[in-house]
Amino acid sequence: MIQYFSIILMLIGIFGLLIDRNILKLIVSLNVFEIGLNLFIVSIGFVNNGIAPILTANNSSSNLNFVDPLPQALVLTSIVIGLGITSLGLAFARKIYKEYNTFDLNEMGGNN
Amino acid sequence: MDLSLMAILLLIGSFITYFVSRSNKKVGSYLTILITLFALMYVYILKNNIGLTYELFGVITFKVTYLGWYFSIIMATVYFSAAFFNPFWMEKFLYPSQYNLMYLLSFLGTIGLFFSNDLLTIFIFWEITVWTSTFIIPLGKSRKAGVMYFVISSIGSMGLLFTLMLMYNKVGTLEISKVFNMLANEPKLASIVFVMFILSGLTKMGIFPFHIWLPQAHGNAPNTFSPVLSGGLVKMGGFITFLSVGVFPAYEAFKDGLHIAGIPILIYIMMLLGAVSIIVGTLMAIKSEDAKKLLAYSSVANGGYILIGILLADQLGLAGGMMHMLNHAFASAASFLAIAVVAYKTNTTKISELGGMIHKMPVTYTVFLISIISLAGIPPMGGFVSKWLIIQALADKGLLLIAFAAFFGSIGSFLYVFRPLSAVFLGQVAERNENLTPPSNMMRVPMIFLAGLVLYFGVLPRGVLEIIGKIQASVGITPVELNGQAIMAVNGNLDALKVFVIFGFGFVLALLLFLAFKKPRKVDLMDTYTSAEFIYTKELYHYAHDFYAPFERLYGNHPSVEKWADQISYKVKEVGDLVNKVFFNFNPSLSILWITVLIVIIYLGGVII
Amino acid sequence: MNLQILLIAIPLLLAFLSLLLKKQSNNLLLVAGVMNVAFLTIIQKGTTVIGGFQPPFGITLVVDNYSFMALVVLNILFLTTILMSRNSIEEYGSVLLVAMAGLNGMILTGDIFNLFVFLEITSITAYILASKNNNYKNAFHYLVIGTLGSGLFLFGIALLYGMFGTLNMHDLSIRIADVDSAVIVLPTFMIFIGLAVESKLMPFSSWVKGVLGNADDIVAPLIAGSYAATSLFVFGRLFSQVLVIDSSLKILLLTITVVTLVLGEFAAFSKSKIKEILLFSSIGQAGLVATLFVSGLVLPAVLQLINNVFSKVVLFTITGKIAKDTDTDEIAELRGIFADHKIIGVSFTIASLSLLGLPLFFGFYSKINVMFGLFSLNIYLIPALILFSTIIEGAYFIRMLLNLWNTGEEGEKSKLEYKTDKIVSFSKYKKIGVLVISIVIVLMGIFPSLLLDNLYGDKTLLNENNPEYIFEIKGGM
Amino acid sequence: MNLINFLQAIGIVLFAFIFQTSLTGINRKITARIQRRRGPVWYQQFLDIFKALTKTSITHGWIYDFGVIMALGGIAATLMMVPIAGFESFPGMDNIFIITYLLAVGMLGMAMSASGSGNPWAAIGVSRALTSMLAYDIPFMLVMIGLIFKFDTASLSNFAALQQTGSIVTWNIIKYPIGGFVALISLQGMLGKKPFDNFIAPAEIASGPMVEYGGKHLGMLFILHELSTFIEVGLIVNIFFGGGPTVIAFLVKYVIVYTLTNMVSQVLARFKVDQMVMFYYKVPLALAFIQGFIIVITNSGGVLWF
Repeated sequence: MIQYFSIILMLIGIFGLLIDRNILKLIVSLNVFEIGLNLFIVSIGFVNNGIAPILTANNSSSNLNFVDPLPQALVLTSIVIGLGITSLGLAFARKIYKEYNTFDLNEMGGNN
Repeated sequence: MDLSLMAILLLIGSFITYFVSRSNKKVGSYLTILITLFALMYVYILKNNIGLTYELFGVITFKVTYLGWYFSIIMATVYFSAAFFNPFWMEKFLYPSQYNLMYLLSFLGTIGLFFSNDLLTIFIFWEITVWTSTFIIPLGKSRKAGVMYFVISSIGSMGLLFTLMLMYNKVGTLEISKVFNMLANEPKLASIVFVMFILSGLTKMGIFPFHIWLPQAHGNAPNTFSPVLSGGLVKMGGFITFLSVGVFPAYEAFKDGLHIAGIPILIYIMMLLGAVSIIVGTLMAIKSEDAKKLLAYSSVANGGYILIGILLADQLGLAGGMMHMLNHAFASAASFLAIAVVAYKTNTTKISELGGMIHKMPVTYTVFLISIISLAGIPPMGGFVSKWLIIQALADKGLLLIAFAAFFGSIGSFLYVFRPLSAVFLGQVAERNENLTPPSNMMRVPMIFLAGLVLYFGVLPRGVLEIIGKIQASVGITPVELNGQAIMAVNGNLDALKVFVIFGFGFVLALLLFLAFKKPRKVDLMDTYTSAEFIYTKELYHYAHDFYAPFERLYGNHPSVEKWADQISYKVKEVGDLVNKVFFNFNPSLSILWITVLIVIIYLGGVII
Repeated sequence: MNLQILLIAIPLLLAFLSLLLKKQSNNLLLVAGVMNVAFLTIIQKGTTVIGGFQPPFGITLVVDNYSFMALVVLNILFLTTILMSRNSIEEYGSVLLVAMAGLNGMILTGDIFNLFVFLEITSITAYILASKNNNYKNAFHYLVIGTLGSGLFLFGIALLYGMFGTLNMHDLSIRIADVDSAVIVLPTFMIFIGLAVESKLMPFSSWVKGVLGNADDIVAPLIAGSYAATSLFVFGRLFSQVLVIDSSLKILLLTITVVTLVLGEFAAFSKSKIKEILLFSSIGQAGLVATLFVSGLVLPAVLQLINNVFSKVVLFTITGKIAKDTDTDEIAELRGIFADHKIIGVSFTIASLSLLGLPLFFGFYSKINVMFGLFSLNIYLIPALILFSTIIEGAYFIRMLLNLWNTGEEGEKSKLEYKTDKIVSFSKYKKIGVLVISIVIVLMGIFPSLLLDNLYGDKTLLNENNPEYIFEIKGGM
Repeated sequence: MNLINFLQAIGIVLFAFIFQTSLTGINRKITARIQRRRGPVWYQQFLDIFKALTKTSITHGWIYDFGVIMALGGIAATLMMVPIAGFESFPGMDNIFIITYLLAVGMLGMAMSASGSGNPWAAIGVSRALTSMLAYDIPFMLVMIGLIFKFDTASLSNFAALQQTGSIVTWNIIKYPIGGFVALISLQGMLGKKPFDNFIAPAEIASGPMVEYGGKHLGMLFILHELSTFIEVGLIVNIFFGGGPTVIAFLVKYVIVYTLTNMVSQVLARFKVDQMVMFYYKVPLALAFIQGFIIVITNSGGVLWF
């Protein structure tokens, strides 16, 4: 279920990228896409009735029903990267606005 | 004598020439003469090494054969003769040292090509020759010509490479003598290989529809390089063509297929292309306003003869084709050199801007006369002997369409031959050319040398036909039959020496008659019958422009391959622009759309499958 | 020896250092470049395990024949590029250091998620580089598409992980070999998209025009050289060994790559600016290399890739400088520009001719290998298309070369007085750099065995390629 | 080849000259009668030639002289190879292609000389003459290809001998009427008779190539013209009319063919040069192809395609 939801989120992001001409909205769309993606990755590691994969005094056997810890680790990395990209994109957006006084790609005029 | 050594020496020699030219271009250009002379002698001595093989860098293999020797001698002679003109053009070139380097490298490429023992070696040297000569052509008047030359040569290279790879994949060897053997029993594969392989020959020889590069490249190349292009590099195509019927078992492979007048349909089509080249070349040469373009188109027409002769692959036709190659090489080199002399002195090659050059340079005129009537195949020149052989072969086979083209080209050549003869060399001298100095002896030497050869082979063709006979024997074709100087053909004999003697006899008779009567009075060229008009402007009185106007009108609206080629190039550009618009939009969402579309395709594909 | 990690660690370390020592950042960059090349001479093949988890669980760095070759190519390219264009680095030294770390990491890593991380690091540096000289709009374009691409790449990784439960490439390849390849169609394609964006395959490469078309003499050779080489090497790693597919997807991928090849050449033909010609040619070449990788012809692909990137570095460095100094890269305005710059011109010519695969140059060797490889697969359409595109390629390259060397309009003799009045000055670093590369191209063209013998032992021209020989990723298992 | 051959050759040339010049004279008279004039005496042509030869001439440079000598020499040499009633001064040299190509040497010499005079009329005339040659020669040559293919020989005397085996039915003109017809039309062009005389066209381009000539040059060109006429008519007689078992038979056929050509010429008007090319490429060329294909196909047993 959560997987479908995350894929829908990704599609919304792509849809936004497709139809939007506004730079800021494009960045938001990218973020939506990434969130969907991250949710999807997390959902891979999901195990029904799983428990946190931490060896404690109570759960000392490795045969227990742990959720997969790796996707969570991956998502952490991914989120960080997403943050970096978003900030870079925003920096570009600012520079572009300085140059063109608009956020709309159509109004900047392509040179082809 | 080691062939690999010679290749290395030539390579080193060309780079030495380059560095010498950097400091002193004159000395460098003299080096090109010396090096080509050295190579000519070296190749000549190689005749004793027939059958030996050599290796270079582990990849390149050479074998000395009569075929390679014959072609190399032609090529070396042409390069050597044209090299005499290099010193005069050093001042005119933007990059003289580059010219010298490329001149020698392309020479190396051709020699290597002719002695190749395997297809890869052929390809390597083919490409070397192509790109080196590509850099010489734009030093002249046109960059587009260089591009066109390269592109059309690339089409040939493509065919060559395709053949090479295909055959290696099938046979596992690249040695020329072995690689095609299996094709005799596989007509389907053979037809693909035949077409792809001969494609390279057609492009290089300037056979229709690939003839468009010749007028462009020959016409616009530096005057010193046009002789090499027309007399030399075009003959590489002849070499490939020979391989494609001599070594390639074409007749055997297609023996069960459709035949026309005893010729397999595929070979017949190639011959028809040759026939079309003759006609197109002739008609366009008649129309040309530029002497070099005219000669270039005549090369197209003569290429057609060579192609037809070689493709006949029999006793007479092959001998005729092979000999025509030699005759055309020397004659066209000599005539291009003669035009080069004119251009050197007058700075133009436009026929209508010239006239009366015979009064300024009689030797050049004589050379031009000899070479160009050899191009037209008029006795007693070499071109006559070879054309006679080809026409005999055609008559023997009853190939009417091809024969029509051959005759059309023959008679048509009288037209275009006469045009520069009359308009460039005869008639009144234009005012601006009044004070021309005679050309230097250094220029006369190679021209006289080449014209002498043309005449020599027209009178005493036995020597060259013996070599051709050996080439024929080496590929299992009955050698051309000789009896003294006479060539014994099926339908009759040709004794070129006798023809020459009888002609000489007639000439002496006429001369005696001429001398027997009163000595004529010398009058000026402006002092002629003018229907009682007074004329003072020499240029206006010189009939040079639109020489065959009534005839040209008949085919004025002909379809042209040039336009067609331009259209192709335009179409490619259009596709490129479309790609640019569709895939390289500045708006990122278009790309995203494509990505989405592809994902959907994949997804649907996954669902359906 | 844990030298492998140093290839990544040192640039990264110096990158942090360079933030502190702003003024020294360019020197630090050179130090890192030289050190990386120096390491390569003593590096040993093998696997390094990072973080103590044993493979296939932990991250591994792998140096086998393939990645060693890639590292050699990458680091030499990178070093020569920054040496030749050191005056244009400006304040981008730190970025380049990070880029160096990321690129080395992409090649070294044996872990597919780690690959994603390095890919992102490199991409970010690429975006920043692309924005150099106020080229923000195009950089943003690149950013959007690049991010989406790498997002899809990550999506593919996640799917693979969900299916096979492993991220180690070698482990993954073993497991994939056991299943029907139809199962992995979707993840494979996602990963393909991710890499295609970086490797400039059509239709994922719309960013290239804006970025390379306005890049200067450091950005252009880096993106067309080092970045392209790395992403294609990674592409080869994944698609010829890990995600070996043999289904209708392969046909689709081949279609995409071949279409890229042909249409790239068409587009290049239609252009009249040097940079645009070169960038479209890069796209076409990327298509060719990707085609070979997908077909499983690794050695030819690697040779072609090497030929392409080295030539492109020379071409883009020169063009970048010309465009920077003259404010134009329109061929018609630059007629005869090489008349004053013979060394530059000769190098430019050699690089172009090598790209065309003409003999005496390394490109000939790679072209022959490509053809032998393709024909040995008994397919004829693709080689025919490649040959066809070679003709178009020849047309525009020769047109460009002849016009840059010779002066005068059509119909005029090529003379000095018609020369362009645009003035360019090349630093001696550039002259030496491009000359050395072009001499190497010629030497390798005449003696191709030099390169391969030293890297792989004896390997003669006509030996059919042998993937196992190159690939030994064992991922430490 | 020994001295006898050369002496015979001179004899042939002299004979041909005298015979054809007389015939020209007679034909001038015939022409006059057609035009309802009295006409000159039959030896008028001789008088014209000798008068021209003895007058003082002008020259426009060495090529002007050389061209004339080359032209006359070439034509004379060609004539020496034409067999007359089986008689050849140089045996084995009567190959049709050698003769037709050697004929071109003479033509080229004359063209060069004319152009060398520097008179544009001459150049125009030469341009027309060469264009006409492109028109009339090709149908003729094509017919020849067919015949050579059929008889496996290109020798004129062999052609003649092959037709002398039986009655008139073995003549090629009877056996191959289409080809014969084409050859006769071509002959009309070769001889420069109306309607194909645009390259001389006296009233139009002042006699074209001949415009500058006078004195001995003109005389030599007259001789040249007679000799080349003999060659061309001789070709047709040898190939299509069975040559001649005897000299008399040969000459009778010759006179008939030549006179017929001349008479035809007198009732026709002149074609423009492009009209002439179009005409030859429409009718005679098509006929020549038809004739050729008939010969080739019948000779290969009806199997051209297999």
